Amino acid sequence: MITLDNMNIETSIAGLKMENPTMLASGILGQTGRSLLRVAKEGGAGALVTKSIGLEARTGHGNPGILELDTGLLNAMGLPNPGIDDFEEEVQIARRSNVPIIGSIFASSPDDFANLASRMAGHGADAIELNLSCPHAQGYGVEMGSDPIIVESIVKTVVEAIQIPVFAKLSPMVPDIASIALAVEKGGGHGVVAINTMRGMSIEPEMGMPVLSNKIGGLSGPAIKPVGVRAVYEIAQKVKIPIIGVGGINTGRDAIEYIMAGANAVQIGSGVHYRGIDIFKKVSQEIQDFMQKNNYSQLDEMIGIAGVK
Amino acid sequence: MITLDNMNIETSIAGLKMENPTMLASGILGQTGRSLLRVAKEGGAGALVTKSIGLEARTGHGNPGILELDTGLLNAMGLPNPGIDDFEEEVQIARRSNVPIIGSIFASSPDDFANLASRMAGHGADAIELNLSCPHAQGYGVEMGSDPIIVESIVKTVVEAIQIPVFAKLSPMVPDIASIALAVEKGGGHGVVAINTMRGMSIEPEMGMPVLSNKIGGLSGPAIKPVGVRAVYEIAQKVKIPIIGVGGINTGRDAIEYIMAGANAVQIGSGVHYRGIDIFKKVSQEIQDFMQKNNYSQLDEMIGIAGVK
Amino acid sequence: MGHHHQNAKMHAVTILANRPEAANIFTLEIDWIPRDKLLGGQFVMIWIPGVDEIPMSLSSANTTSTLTIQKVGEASETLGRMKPGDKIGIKGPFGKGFEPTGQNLLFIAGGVGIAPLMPAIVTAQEQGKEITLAIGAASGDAIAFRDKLTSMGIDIRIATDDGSEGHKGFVTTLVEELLAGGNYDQILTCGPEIMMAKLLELANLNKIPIQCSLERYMKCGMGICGSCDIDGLQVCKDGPVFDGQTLAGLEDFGKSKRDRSGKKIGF
Amino acid sequence: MGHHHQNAKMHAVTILANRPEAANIFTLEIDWIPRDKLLGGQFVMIWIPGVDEIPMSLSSANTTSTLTIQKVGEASETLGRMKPGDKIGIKGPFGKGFEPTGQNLLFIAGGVGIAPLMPAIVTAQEQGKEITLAIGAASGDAIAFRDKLTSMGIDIRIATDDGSEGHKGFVTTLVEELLAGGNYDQILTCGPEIMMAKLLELANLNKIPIQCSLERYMKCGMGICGSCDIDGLQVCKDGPVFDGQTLAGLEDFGKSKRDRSGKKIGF
Ligand SMILES: Cc1cc2nc3c(=O)[nH]c(=O)nc-3n(C[C@H](O)[C@H](O)[C@H](O)COP(=O)(O)OP(=O)(O)OC[C@H]3O[C@@H](n4cnc5c(N)ncnc54)[C@H](O)[C@@H]3O)c2cc1C
Ligand SMILES: Cc1cc2nc3c(=O)[nH]c(=O)nc-3n(C[C@H](O)[C@H](O)[C@H](O)COP(=O)(O)OP(=O)(O)OC[C@H]3O[C@@H](n4cnc5c(N)ncnc54)[C@H](O)[C@@H]3O)c2cc1C
Ligand SMILES: Cc1cc2nc3c(=O)[nH]c(=O)nc-3n(C[C@H](O)[C@H](O)[C@H](O)COP(=O)(O)O)c2cc1C
Ligand SMILES: Cc1cc2nc3c(=O)[nH]c(=O)nc-3n(C[C@H](O)[C@H](O)[C@H](O)COP(=O)(O)O)c2cc1C
Ligand code: FES
Ligand code: FES
Repeated sequence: MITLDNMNIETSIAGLKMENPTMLASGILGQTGRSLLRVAKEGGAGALVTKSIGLEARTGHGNPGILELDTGLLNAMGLPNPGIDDFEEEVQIARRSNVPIIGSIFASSPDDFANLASRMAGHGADAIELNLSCPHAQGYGVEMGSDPIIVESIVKTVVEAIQIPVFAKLSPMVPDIASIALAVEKGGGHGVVAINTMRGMSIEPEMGMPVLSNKIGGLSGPAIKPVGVRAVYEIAQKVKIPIIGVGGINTGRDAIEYIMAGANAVQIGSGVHYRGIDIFKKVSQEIQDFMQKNNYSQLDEMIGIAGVK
Repeated sequence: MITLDNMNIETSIAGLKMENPTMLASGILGQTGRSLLRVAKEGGAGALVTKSIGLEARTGHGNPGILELDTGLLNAMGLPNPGIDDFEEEVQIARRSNVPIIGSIFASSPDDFANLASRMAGHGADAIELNLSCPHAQGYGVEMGSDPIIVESIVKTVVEAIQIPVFAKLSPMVPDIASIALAVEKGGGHGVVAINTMRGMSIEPEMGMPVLSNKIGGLSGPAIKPVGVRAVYEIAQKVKIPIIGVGGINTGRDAIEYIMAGANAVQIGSGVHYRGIDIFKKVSQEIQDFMQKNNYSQLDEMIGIAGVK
Repeated sequence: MGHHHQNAKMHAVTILANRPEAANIFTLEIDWIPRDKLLGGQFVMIWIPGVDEIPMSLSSANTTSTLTIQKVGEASETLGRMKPGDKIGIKGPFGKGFEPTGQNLLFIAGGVGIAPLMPAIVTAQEQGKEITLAIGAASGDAIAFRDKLTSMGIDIRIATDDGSEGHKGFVTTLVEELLAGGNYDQILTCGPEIMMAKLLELANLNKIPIQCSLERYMKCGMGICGSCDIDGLQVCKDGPVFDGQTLAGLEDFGKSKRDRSGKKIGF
Repeated sequence: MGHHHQNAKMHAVTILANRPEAANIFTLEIDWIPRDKLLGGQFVMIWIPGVDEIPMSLSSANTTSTLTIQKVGEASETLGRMKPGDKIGIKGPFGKGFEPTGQNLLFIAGGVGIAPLMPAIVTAQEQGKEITLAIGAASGDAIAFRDKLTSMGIDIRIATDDGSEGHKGFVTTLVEELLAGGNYDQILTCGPEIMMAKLLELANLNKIPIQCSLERYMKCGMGICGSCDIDGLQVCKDGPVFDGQTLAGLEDFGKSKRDRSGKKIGF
């Protein structure tokens, strides 16, 4: 935990209190308890989302699993994870950070989601993030997350199974993301996370083949920011539950775009590559600097204002 | 028409012969016959796609209608166009270029599409591009273009109404673009164009509001290249009709990524901003340079090779 | 990319001052300067949040920049009400500006067309050139930059529609007199296109090179939307300043333009 | 962005030569050099199209670069069959390298662990430092860079598992002798983690600063996937070279690592 003076940038999502609105996004340094702890202590994140965890251990796709492009990162890690059983120790260590721990999970049926969620809650997570949007793991991602009926049923089943807040993370690869967010709200979900990566590919001309071993990966980083901001804006017009904005956030201004579009908090993933592990501190400071210069004293004053003007 | 020596980069799409694989994308300098002519003569484009034309004149959305972002352009022009009647003169002038003229059209029903298509054919267009994917004009875009049944019926109606080839331009904002391409093929379409822009937004923090007057616009340029390459790759695995790749092409290498993914030709839009009107010549030259260095002598040898390896 | 393009990113800038310039014309001073040295005629797109975005020439650029604006409609009137501290968006600068060549220069301004000429006049004077300026305006009180021009010692000839000052009638008549008497190396002009079309004729008749700054309806300002098309050239990118030779080859110059839908309409 | 990050873009590079280096070890020369001066220990991710992508130290970087590789599995064996003109992909360089300090340096290599030590040895010699190198290998013919090291006049001490050359047994025994006799300012080592854990003990006992280059399973090489985690540090970014002080505080060092799923497993 870090203390930031001057402006008040505290926020809260479904009862989770955050000292600043920046969270670690799922899949970045979120596989071990100690790296999560470090992102909070040394990095300054206001909350931590774990790597997406499944029922069994998975090694993920082979290498190359990620590369940097001119406008972002492209990855197809393939949801590697040690399985929910082995993850208890990691959650326990992460809890020492004293910031909210959000356990991300993936599964291929509502019951598996519910099962994972209750075990994640049992491990000590403060909230659950449902990954309904992995763009490159067959059977676990966009197929489910683009159908409002399936989304509502997954959310409902999980919400009924546990006592902690449930967030659903959505894919932008749909014609109307707000209608999926509405399904989350109808299912009793406590928040929406938007957006996950976009399906993309990079071909190396000299080799005449795709670089990623999985061929197709998920595009993150600066390239997807305008899509994420738009998604949050559209969702904010349609639902009342809190929104967590994610996609291409590198600076305080990027975070503010999301906040003004309607996000109560933001997540940062690829930015850890671009600006280092302390990007959470840097972005928090830049948000405060902006607020000071533009006469805002509370983060709340900025949330969603681009949607009402 | 320009002549390029060394490597053979001729290509053809549904019988349209092109001296090089670069086409002007719809909506860029495609509103007047003389600017189209100039893009061919001075710019070196191998084919020209007109601005999307509708039944009636439209002024489009108000300003700001476009801005540059760090990773691409964001526009919401709102399909301004003089209407199909006034467009005959422009097509006639564009024909003087001696490169194929592809008339882009938009409408909100299969019959209107067919009506527009036959008039565009009557004006002298060599082929028709159906814009099924405008991300920011209510009623004319993604709503239709994301439903395979509607897509098939539009394509079929148009194909039956005219004698010239029909291409359908698709949106990437769908969970499975290849299934939409399949609908185009089933409807008898002669080619698929992928991709149109992605719905995005840019908020100016100092103003606390979206910049575009329409708030939401279409993201183009470098940001969307990985998404476009992936879309072409997925479509190439699923359909046999030719594919025209578009999205973020600035260099010969960008074009080659699309070609290796399965594109028979490419379109360039935003690149006109980044590299000038002669980007078509530059990209053609860069493709030739690459072919020479990597021992390709025909463009055909590269088409789709990333999908078979 | 290796190619130097005029970028079209939006920047929020603060208004430092709003000064009356002449009847119905005001000058906004803004906390922003272009990256490279400004040529008169180069312009920016000004976003007035919630209202519109319009093209506007830079009438000066030193440590701050100025826009000199005539009130004609909603956007320009809203700008006229702006106060120091207010914010507008700016994209640019865009386009090709005036390039004064030769020693003896004749500048001709129609109304607020003086704005894009100002940077060129100031530069030309710094370079020790001889400057004559003919201004056509509705009336004497509508002449912008009068104090500045006077203090610079510029030779100003005036024509007004109402005869309240100088020659009563068209500035082109005044120019015919000047051309008969003087020996000019170049004409540089901005004003109504009908006026400039007449000036092109006069320049050709007198074999004097001419540069004209044109206006067309602009949506992108960056040369891609085609809205400002004139015979396949984009006024925003290939212009707004064109030389006489180019203009002489254009069918549309002085005759027709495009409306917001791209339809051709007469002047 | 203002922040200098090690970029992770993929570049296709051509193999210039493939030379045998020692038993089962070969050196690839590639047509590529890192942007900044190389520190031994810094590494690249090598993409073998259709096979795998693996981390590999740069064993030199001047006008070309070299990789010195032991054949252990599919990727390294495929690389071993590569010929001049073949292409591989490269990302990097990544990570923090060795920083030799003091005058009298003891380098300790376990097997192919000599590769990342080479650039540090070359630099240290250029700076006129005293260098002792202890190498542990399976047998005498498995010692890489022997000719180069001999021609440099480096004092080499050898331990082999099979006793075919030098001391028969662990290199650590050899090191104990060296430490008893010599007066070293710093130890720099790369080899099996068990060996390095033992060396850390010896260094602490003798109050000599030590730097060790670690290995973990790497997926991204750029510090974001967490696959190479050791106690919350990322070997690819915070390492692979760590100093003794850091290592002394780590629970996992010499004891456990993570498999490809992130599960903790013992050494
Ligand atoms: C390159 C260029 C430089 C200019 N420089 C100046 C200047 O220095 N000072 C000045 O007072 N005026 C200048 N103008 C004209 C100025 O852009 C218009 O007066 C302004 O747009 C009017 O907007 P409005 O909302 O006040 O009026 P409206 O009621 O919207 O329109 C009044 C007139 O302005 C024109 N106009 C409106 N929007 C645009 C647009 N986007 N592009 C082009 N014309 C438009 C209309 O076509 C109409 O003829 C310039 C125009 C161009 C093209
Ligand atoms: C920072 C670093 C620098 C290295 N430098 C060198 C060097 O200079 N010379 C050299 O010969 N070897 C080096 N290695 C080890 C080298 O990466 C492995 O030998 C290689 O990956 C084996 O791949 P393979 O397909 O041939 O064998 P496999 O059969 O795939 O595996 C054999 C062993 O290599 C390990 N390995 C495989 N893939 C990876 C991976 N992605 N990351 C880490 N370990 C992996 C496996 O865990 C296993 O223990 C280095 C490793 C690291 C982490
Ligand atoms: C290497 C990597 C791994 C990721 N793994 C996951 C994951 O396991 N679960 C998940 O929901 N999102 C995952 N994501 C997506 C991110 O959480 C985030 O939604 C996306 O990267 C956009 O944010 P960014 O632009 O800040 O990176 C991953 C992203 C990256 C780059
Ligand atoms: C200013 C602008 C206007 C556009 N207008 C149209 C249009 O009228 N019809 C259409 O099908 N696509 C239109 N597009 C989309 C482009 O044709 C193209 O699909 C997209 O920009 C991606 O290509 P790019 O990255 O090369 O620009 C427009 C794009 C831009 C930037
Ligand atoms: S205003 Fe768009 S091309 Fe000139
Ligand atoms: S290999 Fe991904 S963090 Fe080190």
